[in-house]
Amino acid sequence: MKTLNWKVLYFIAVLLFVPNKASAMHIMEGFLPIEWAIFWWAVTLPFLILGFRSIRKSIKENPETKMMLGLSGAFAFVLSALKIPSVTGSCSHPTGVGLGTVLFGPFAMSIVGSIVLLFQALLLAHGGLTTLGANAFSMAIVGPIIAYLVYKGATKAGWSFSVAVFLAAALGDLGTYVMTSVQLALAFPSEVGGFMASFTKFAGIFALTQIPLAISEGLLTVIVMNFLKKY
Amino acid sequence: MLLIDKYAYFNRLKHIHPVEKMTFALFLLLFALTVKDTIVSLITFAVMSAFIILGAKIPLRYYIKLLLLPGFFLLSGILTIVISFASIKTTTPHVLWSVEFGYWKLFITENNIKIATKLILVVLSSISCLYFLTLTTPVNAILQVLRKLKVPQLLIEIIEITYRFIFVFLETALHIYQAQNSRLGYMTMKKWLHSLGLLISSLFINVFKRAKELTIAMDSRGYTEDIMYIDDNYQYSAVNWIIITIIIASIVAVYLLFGGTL
Amino acid sequence: MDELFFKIDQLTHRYVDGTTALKNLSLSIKKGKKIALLGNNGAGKSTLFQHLNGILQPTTGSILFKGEQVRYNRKFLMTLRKQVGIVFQDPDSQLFSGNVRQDISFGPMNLDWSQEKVHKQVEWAMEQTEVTALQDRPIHFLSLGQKKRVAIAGVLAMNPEVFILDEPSAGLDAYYSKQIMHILRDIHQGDKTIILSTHDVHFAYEWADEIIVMSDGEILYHGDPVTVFYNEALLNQAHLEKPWVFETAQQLLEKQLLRDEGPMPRSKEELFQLLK
Amino acid sequence: MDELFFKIDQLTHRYVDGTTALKNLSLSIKKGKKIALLGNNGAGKSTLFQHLNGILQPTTGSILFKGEQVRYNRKFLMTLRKQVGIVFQDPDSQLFSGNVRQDISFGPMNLDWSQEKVHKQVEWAMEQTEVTALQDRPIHFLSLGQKKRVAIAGVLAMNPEVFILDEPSAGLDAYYSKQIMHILRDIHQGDKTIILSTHDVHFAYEWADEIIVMSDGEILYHGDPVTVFYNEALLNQAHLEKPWVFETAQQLLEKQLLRDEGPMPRSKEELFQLLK
Repeated sequence: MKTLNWKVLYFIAVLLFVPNKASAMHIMEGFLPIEWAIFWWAVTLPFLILGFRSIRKSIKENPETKMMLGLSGAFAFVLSALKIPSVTGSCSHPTGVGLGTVLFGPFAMSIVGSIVLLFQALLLAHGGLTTLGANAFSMAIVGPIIAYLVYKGATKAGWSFSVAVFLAAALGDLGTYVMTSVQLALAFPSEVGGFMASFTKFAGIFALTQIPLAISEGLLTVIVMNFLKKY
Repeated sequence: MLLIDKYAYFNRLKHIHPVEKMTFALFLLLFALTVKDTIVSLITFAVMSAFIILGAKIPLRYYIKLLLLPGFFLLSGILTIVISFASIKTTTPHVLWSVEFGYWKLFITENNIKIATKLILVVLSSISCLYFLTLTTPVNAILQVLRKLKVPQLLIEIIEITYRFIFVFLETALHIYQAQNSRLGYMTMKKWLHSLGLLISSLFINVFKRAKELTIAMDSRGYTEDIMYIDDNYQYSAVNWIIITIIIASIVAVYLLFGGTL
Repeated sequence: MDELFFKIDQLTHRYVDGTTALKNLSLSIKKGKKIALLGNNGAGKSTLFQHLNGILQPTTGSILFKGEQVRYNRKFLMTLRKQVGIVFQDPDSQLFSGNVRQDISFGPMNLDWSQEKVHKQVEWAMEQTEVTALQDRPIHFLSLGQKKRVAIAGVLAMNPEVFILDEPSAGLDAYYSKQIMHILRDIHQGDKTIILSTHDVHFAYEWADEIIVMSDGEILYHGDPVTVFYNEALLNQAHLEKPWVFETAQQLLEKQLLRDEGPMPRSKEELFQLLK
Repeated sequence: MDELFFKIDQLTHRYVDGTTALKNLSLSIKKGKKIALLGNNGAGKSTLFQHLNGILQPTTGSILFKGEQVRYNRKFLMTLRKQVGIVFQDPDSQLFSGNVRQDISFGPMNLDWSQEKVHKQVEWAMEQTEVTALQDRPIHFLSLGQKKRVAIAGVLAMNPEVFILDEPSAGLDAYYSKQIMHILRDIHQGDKTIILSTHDVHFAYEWADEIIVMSDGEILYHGDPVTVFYNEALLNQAHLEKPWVFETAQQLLEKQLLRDEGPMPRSKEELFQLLK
């Protein structure tokens, strides 16, 4: 009887944490030392400038693109904000950004992704302003680029659409989380073993939540993509 | 639907000029983050919390809830920093606690505890600054300031459209979710994936529909290239600037007094 | 004897943002009735409906369904939602599948029925709502009237005992509204309970067995569909108009142009027949 | 003499997907009229509206505005849109700015007026639509009725000569509908032309100077708001009901219970006054 109670308690505790997984991936405000925060802003900025240029060009060709980009941002944000009691919290990035990447290309998505992160910081208290550069780099740049490359590669290799989409979404998500671990390990290297030891720790802890998440998000993206392909 | 957003419009500091609030919050945020000083962090946290609860009249319960929100990240992040591992052969200085598993040992050092404590304090003061800004300043007002700072117009326009449609889609998503629930979606893992897939898909189709309708509506109102409208009217206040300067100066002074260097 | 379906006791609902949508509301709903819920935008009608289906949970107060306290675990919700179906106001947020047939089968599929039974129910619901010809059409090619019918079919296919409809005829022209009304009549003849909200007092007056008037989260009236319209103060408070059949009958009676026999006429036809 | 605002000649519109929304439609719209456009969902009303504002281009046929052929270059469209404003049905697709005042000022700012004039116009439009108290409110805190009024204010502030409204009272309760109707009356008294589409024949009958009946991309009727309702065949074809004031008057006249003097009563008040 006692063990049963423990199991129930454990299950409830896990459920409580689940919707917060989204914030688990966002480096929170104040967590990164200022020099690293600046560093990641500096790394992110060129990508944002590139993205901005490509957006400006496509808007010149088709003014409706402006609305599409804004609406896509809102769409991705909403997926991350829905308090559906399960893992949706974080599917915004692979799904929203993954979908967007295929539609607009990875550079334009870096802008949309960063806007989404900005609103998550402002409206949901997920992530932060000083850490926005770092979060944008892992979630709005590295993730989409990996997803994009994997998708292109898999299609070229002649794999089926579903497999390509699944891999793109799942690996994009995993890439994001590996990148976040790298950022944290660089900022907080272990006294013994330095960066690698620290990276192993961060990656190991996040793996508990992120690997199952990557798989379910991959599946979800396949469902969505297959649905959208029909219409 | 998003409570932070709601408080941003209905708080007692909403009429204060956004430049004043942004200067105040961002300066203290960057200062606390840069000097990483225990006392500065504690004072910043106290000052910001006071402004949030007593100044803006945000309910205490909600503020505490917000502070706990990133708890999972903080907890896992701090644990990861505090607990180290190494092969048993390596010697480690100032170990407070350790346990061995075959070839490996887990241990906690004094230094790591220090890093973690400081980090918790800095994080606490930083998020209090962020919350002060987001709980008292509507997104519109922040964007108006960014516009004045010559952030590219196009970027601001995309941000604005995103902001507005977050609420439209949030409502749509909620309605779809409720409709699915009432028809017994989400009941098992498989149904959950299926239902959610449908929700995302129809939301996505909505994006296209809305984009088209919005373009038509804007065109019909003479839209050409830039989205323009009249700015909201905020008044600068000398009193506010004096208060801000005094608080900032005192915190810097306290920092220098207790041995900090700039 | 009338079986009691819902017994709501002192229900209060406060949303997270602090607004109170329902205030101490008590209400009983009997089996087999046709009930019209009137009230202005924001009166709390939708919130009440969501409570009947277990989508929202009371802040305080209790809801009994068939004598049993509503619980919010998966098992109870499954039973409740099997028996209580909601058709929401905006069909765009209710229809989320690719085509008509897929959408209608969403609910039945979740009931874990056999493939065969799902199929039969979907066919039947499509026939009832006259959408069989549209079954392969993608949702976004449908007109509003068609979407509304598909939304009704999606709930009908689950064969619930209580039908809740939020503004079933909003945005529809007279032709489609009538069609919806026919569907409702057919449904009701199958011994179902129907609760619907509407802005259309004329329709409510003609159709309903009982009228409930809500305003600002409270119930101002619950009773027969005629008495309420004599109560000018209440109509003012709830921003309600009189149904024109009723108002015209009143005027005609005053001038003694109408035969004063039996109850008030409730439809155009009844009214015209009573003309002297 | 009536000035001619729009002269549409043989307008056909075919969408890229091949559906023909308007078929050889010819129509003249005179200055200062209140015109109600009736027709079932999908009759082509919205498509027609978008042509009047230069958003869509005719597949074949021509549109004259104040005697001048509509051209689709930026300069002409600017002139056209300055004078012809559209309020769309769904305010959520129309309002995009952060708060009420900003949104209303969007149109006027595009007209290259002075800051001062923009301010004055925005203030005036807010007063007319009674949204001044809401001016700092973000759009997402507004109710549907408030959003509709803000959408109207956004067009009103541009001070166009022709006002086009798509279903201005759809989804609104009687109270808010009345409010919208008051706004329309005020606008019209400023010598404006108003064209609106509606499902509400009762309202159209009472309010309009002219009624246009559309069905399936064609105009079935264009004329005074009374004659049309004698034409049973046409009403059937367009799925229209008779306005109840009209129908009741007919019945009463038949039984000689109504004084048969002057034109048909067009409002409830007129009807009741004519009772014998």
